[in-house]
Amino acid sequence: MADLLKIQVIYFAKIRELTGLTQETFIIKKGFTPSNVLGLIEEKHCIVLGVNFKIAINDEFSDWDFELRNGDNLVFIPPVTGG
Amino acid sequence: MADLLKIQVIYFAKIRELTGLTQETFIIKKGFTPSNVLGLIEEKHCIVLGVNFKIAINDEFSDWDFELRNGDNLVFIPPVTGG
Amino acid sequence: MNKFKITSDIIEIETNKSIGRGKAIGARALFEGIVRNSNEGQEVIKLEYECYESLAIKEGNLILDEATKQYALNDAFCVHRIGSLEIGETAVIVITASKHRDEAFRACRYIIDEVKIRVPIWKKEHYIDGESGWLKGAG
Amino acid sequence: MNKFKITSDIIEIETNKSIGRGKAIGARALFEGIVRNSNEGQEVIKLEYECYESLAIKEGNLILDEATKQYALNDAFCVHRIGSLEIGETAVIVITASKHRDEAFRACRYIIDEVKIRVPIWKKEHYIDGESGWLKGAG
Repeated sequence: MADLLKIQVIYFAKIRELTGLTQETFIIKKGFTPSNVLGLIEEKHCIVLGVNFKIAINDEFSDWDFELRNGDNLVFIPPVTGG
Repeated sequence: MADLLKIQVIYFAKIRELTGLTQETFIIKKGFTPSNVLGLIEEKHCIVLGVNFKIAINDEFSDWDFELRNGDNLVFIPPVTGG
Repeated sequence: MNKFKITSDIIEIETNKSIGRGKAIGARALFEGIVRNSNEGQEVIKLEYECYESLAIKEGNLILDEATKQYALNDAFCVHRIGSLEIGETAVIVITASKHRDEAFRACRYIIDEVKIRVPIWKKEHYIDGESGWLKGAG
Repeated sequence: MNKFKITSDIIEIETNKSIGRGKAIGARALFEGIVRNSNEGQEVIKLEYECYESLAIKEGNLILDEATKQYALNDAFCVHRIGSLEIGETAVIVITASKHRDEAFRACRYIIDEVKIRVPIWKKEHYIDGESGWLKGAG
């Protein structure tokens, strides 16, 4: 269990509709990045999401290669279209 | 009387305060321009107005050398400061 | 279509909320010019605006027409207050409406800039020391 | 100072009329983004906005702070509506207040431009043919 982490992924907009979920818990290996998690999501839901996202971790903008920690909240942010 | 014209001059803002009038009638010679009329005003009221005005005749912008006609309404427009 | 107005009443945004409504409109820009408490280092206590109304309305509408054509506006409106105004009161409002925001913003700016140099309205400031003066303007 | 707001209520200009009041303020610019009846040739019947609220508020306030510093504003405010909106309803309002008009205009434009590319809000359009879609955005 020492090198397994539990993270929460929150879904918005198109990803929410594609997964049919507003959020989902993943158990990941230590060293996993948002990039790895996106791969898990695509695999699990049999969807192709591409890479046109920004990353937020715990409500802060972050990077694709950020090393996730136990308890992190991860959001893949599609290009925004407000206003 | 054939070569005398009656015109109305309407005063606004600083000129109104300097002349103490809102309007004034002038009998002028045929051929007179707004430029000539300004001279008459300065002489009559013992004031110096300068030339920093636009000219309106009958509510249309006009020129300093426009030849005035009988019954014309003439306005000297100081630089505007609205807004 | 007389969209440029002169008024001696207090200008409220609410009374102009019907301007620029229409199903094709995606952007509305509004500018308010307000009487502030100082100008060029002097403390202002109130303002008076005087207007050559017939020419002001003609020139104001010409400016609105220019902006409407130039920026393909759905609507354009301007009202300027005259008479005695207190600090904080609105002297002028410009409203523009268009499909996209770029046009609404640029047209709104164009209208207020042109109104301030072309429409015959004059401002007299009353200062705290009891003095007063007609502003000189850009001309 | 939390000046960026997200709401599911109808946005009325009146409810925001206290924004940008102060004796030193000479100019106030207001922008309204409105749901219009067409986009890229398709007839839109309504819109839905979805929002990642905690980050949206954080990023929105950051934008307002940037504008306030950059343009020496006296006040800056933005409210964005979410949920289901009808044609003609206001999706977003930006208000800026400053001493002179140049700053108010430029800051207002800066804020709406940045909000539209940085604040995590997404728009889904519903078309007259029964179809619907999330817009792709500039990214």
